[in-house]
Amino acid sequence: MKTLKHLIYKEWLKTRWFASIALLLNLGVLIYIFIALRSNFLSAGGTIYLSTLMTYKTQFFSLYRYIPLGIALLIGLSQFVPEITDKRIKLALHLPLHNLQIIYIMVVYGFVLLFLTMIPGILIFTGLISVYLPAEITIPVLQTMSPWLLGGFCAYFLIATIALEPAWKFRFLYILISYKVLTLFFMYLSIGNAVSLLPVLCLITGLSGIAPVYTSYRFNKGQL
Amino acid sequence: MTLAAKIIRLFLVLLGVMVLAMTLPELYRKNFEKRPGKKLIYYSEISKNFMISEDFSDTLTNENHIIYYDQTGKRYTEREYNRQLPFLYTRKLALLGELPDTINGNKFDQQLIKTIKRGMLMPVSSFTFQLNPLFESESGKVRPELPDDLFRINHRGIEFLDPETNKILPEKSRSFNKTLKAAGFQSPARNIYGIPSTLKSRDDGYFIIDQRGELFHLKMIKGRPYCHHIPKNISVSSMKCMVPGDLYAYIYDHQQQLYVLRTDYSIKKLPIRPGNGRFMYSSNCFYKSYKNTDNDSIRLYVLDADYNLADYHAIEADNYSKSPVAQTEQYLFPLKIILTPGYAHMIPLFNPFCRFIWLNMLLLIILAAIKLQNHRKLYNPFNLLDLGITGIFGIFGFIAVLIFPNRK
Amino acid sequence: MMKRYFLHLFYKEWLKTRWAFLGTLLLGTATILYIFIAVENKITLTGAKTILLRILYDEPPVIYYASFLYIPLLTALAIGIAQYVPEVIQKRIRLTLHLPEKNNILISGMAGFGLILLTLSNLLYIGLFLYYNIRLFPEELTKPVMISLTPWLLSSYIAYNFIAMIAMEPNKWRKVIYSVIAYYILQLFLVGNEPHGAFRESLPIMTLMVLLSSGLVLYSSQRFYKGEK
Amino acid sequence: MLTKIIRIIAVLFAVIAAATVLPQLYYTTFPPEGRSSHKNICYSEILGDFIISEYIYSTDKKQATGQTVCYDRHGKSYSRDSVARLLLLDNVSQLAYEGRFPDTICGIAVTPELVSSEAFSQYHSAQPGLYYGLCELRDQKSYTTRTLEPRDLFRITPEGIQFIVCATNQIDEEKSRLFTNCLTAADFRFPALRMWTSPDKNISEAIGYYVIDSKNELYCLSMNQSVPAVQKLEKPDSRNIRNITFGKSPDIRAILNTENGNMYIQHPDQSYTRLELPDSLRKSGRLTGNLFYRIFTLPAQNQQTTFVFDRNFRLVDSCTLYFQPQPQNTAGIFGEFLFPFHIGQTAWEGFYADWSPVKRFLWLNLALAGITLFYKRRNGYRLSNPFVITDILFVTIFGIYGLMGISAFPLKKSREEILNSQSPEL
Repeated sequence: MKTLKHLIYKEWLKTRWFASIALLLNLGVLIYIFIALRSNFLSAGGTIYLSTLMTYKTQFFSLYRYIPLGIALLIGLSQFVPEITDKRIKLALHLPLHNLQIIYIMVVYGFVLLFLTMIPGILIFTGLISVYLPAEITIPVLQTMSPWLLGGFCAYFLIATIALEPAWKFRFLYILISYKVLTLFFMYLSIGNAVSLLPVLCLITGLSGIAPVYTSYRFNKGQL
Repeated sequence: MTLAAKIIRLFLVLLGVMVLAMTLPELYRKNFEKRPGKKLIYYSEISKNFMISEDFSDTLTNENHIIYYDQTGKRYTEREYNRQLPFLYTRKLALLGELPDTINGNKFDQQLIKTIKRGMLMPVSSFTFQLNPLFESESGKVRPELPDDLFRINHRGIEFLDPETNKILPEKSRSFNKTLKAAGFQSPARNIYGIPSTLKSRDDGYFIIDQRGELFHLKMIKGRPYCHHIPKNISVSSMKCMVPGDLYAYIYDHQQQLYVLRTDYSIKKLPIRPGNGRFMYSSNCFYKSYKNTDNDSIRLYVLDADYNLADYHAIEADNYSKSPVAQTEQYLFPLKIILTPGYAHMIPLFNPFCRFIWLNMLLLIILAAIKLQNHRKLYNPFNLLDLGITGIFGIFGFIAVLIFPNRK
Repeated sequence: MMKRYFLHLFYKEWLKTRWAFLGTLLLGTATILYIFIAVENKITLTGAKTILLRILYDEPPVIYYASFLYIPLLTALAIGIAQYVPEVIQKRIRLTLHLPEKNNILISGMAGFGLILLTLSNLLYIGLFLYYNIRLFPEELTKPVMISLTPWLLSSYIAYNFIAMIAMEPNKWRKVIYSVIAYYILQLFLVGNEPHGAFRESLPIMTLMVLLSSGLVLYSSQRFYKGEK
Repeated sequence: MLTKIIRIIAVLFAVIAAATVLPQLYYTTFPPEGRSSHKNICYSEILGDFIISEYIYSTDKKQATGQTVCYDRHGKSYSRDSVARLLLLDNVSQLAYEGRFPDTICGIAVTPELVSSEAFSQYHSAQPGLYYGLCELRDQKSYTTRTLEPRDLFRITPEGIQFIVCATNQIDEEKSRLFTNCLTAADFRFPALRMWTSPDKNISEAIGYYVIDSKNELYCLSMNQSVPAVQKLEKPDSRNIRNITFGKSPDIRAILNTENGNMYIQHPDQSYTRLELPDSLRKSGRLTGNLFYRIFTLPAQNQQTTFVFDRNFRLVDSCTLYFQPQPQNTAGIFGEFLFPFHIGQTAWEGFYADWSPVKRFLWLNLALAGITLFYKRRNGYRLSNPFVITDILFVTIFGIYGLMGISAFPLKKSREEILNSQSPEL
């Protein structure tokens, strides 16, 4: 138990600075999107604004597209880059815990942190836009944004997977595969059209969540 | 632990296969695709023949070489061909002074030309917000005007929403709800079809499928609600509403069979084989033609003004899947995964089994050789699975297995 | 003596950056190749004249090279991060910086190396792009397209210079502030979706900004050396 | 020393970044309140006078709809129904729908179809638009057969006209020679400075291109059954031609404007009529036409002038409509106090700095400069130091941006100053 606390504290020390930046970035962008929406809504008039929005399916929230990815990069890299450059993780693996447990405490910690940086912002955003937009629009908008959020989580898991891979050659190949996988999350889809893709994306995210097991296994054995 | 890692590796290999099956065939096609010859088929209102044009032009040299013939194989010159299709080549014929004076006894003038309608029918309708403006149907204006409110139909019934305040207008909602209830409507609506745009010459309101799957017609006449229950014996899968004419809408049922909903609320099944359900339609005051293109053929159905079959002809299609490049593709890739553009439906397309099996076997042998070279035991279940994946997924499996190395 | 020093320095920098540099170079080259594979595919499908007319006169414009937008920036990021981040994390640079008169020369050498690498990659991109573009299209299109590409290529220098500056800055909060400034300056360069040859009038000021920005790293390296907060 | 100069550059970068983003952020957060009214002007063929319609939003902010009021130049107001009867030509479809369309207007027999077919609207810009110098020359007889479809685009270089076959990206030497010879025979001086055609394929096929050669002479280049047709055209006056738009109506072949701001209509017989537009108005405008009139509308800042010509382009009447400038709300005025300028860039004009009125932002700038001065003094900076002076100057000119810039990049004190600040001042 003490080791667990110790581990989490260590992760917190590494990531707190970047996590707070990520939190601010997430909130800032979402609030800016809301402010811009409000501005357009007020200057065009609600009736006109809504009918244009519904006819052209305007993606007024498109600024948010790569924000989850950016947050995942911030948290993932701040968590795993020092481990790699300083070979610190090797030391951590000598703790009296199972190796996989240690890796997974790190990964789950990062996942929870990612969740805590993004989801409150999304909740606030939903509340704010509901003031101006009816649920018939808000729900498809959130559906369209959800692949991006899932993409954030998936990117984080893939960063962990890649970081734990010991051989540079394979790391490069994983980066290529990860890039292609992530493009699935960030396709340019019209509002409401992402729904049919969501189960596939959830499956991929789930799979990427257990992928670090494979590379950490390779890492432990020091394969090259 | 070891076992878990190995199983997870297999999942990752499958993910790799998926990624490769999306990437490689697309790259292959982009690199090697040749332009397919273009075949067009139309129905001539003059000779009542199917007119076919076939384009043998080479895009590289840009030489124009087009031949024209009808369904009997009789050849036409370009001039003759154009004359058979006055609705399609109106401008060219007018400049040449070759426009017919009359067609089928009707004077060929602007009025007649205006009866042309062309468009596309798809069995899946694209996403729409379930929130629509209800226009005034008899405003006395040429074009409908955008109302100040929007309506939705949820479990509480119809609700009119003021977008400025995002609040519901209780009185209007109540009065419309009453009419809907009286017509036998059961909330909530499964789907609402209509044209929520002011760019139409008349407003026909909305066609609504209620909770039980019954069809209703809703519109607003002089501020008063109007709701009519349309009896039907089909299950509606999607609808495409038409701008004013003799039709309210086209209806697809779940077998992609096409129906028309006429302005007298009668529903007529069209004498058309559904195929893949996608139709290019073109109608004028004499005939309505529906063209369906799939992998093998182009089928053109010609219906008369009362939607009875007047004529039918099919020609062999000439698209990418028939080109030699695509044949080679079938030898290379056991399957490809395509994403429908803009919709993100993932569709795996499998190739004929016997084509790719040879490449798969070859790769299987190479993989086995690599494994033996590295002193792996081939009867190890995970090595067998690797070989199995290569055997099934061919080139994708081969690459993916090598990307995620398996430890001894 | 000086030459030996720089050769040594460059070799050290090359060891640090080579993988990141070659990786992004590969990505950039692949992107350009893919751009032209897609263009050639469209040409075979619809004919060269149709495609050319659409590229020239369609509204909104057909930006067939749009996927190149972030490639120079990405190259700059890869080089910049590979070059400066390990130095700063491992405080290695502190040791080399304790000779004050050598300080500016060392940092200029590092930045100079990065800028040379960046110029090489940009030249490679330009060359590859021009090779295909001239083969497929007449010069009336090539010239404006090259003008449209220039701000994107220039953005890489801005990005690199700001990364160097941000990495050297000792104070965390100022790092954030500088990143925000860099972001909005880059926004001025990463413009697109206009007809080919747009933003021609912006180019002199953009070039001036690039030239001026190349000294920025010396400001924060000075602060780094002095250990200011 | 070097570091301090570099710091100034860094501060300038911060100023640029702030000046691009802050005003935009501010004005999005505080959007202008209330919507300004829409005004529209029409010329009544019945009255022989202008009728102005104005859409006024209701003062209640929650209400989107407003109402339309109509009046003439003298303030006499009309009901919407009577306006429809006074502006018959503009309300054809509505009147025909109601079955109220008259058989004759001003003594001329009309039908709704006739009126609709006579109406057109087009835009003429005084400035030439986007031009790549690579164009498609279509055959006049393109409609006869698809074999005349061109497979090349052309350019006019100093060496002559060149047709480039797109598929091979090579020059079609034979065709180029044929056309070059034909152009030379018509005394055309290569290269072309500029050429124009109509975006309408039919007109473009029929007329071809209007080309300005290097001697600023006007030519018409077209192709008839693969044979070049070149014609030298008269210029409307001795001045160089600025821009050409082809007409949408059969009685207007082209609209031209010359360098001194004169606007001409070229008729189908290639004669010109100079439009009696005031010389000061050299702006782009919209030309609309109906059965009786040709109407030119020239917009300007907060106003637009409408000139009504008869079908022979003789001026009948004109009227200037003034729009009330967007009412400035407190947030807008406060923005001008806060931000001295706004930096942006446009695709064709490059970077620009939009300055607010000096008397608005000056006070805040001076106050901020005062604060900076005070701060510098308190922290022991020597005020005669040129870098300290630059800092204060930056704040005075760039206001809030300058203050942000100099605080983002701290100025290190020189050794002398550090010594001074450590010595007790008392």
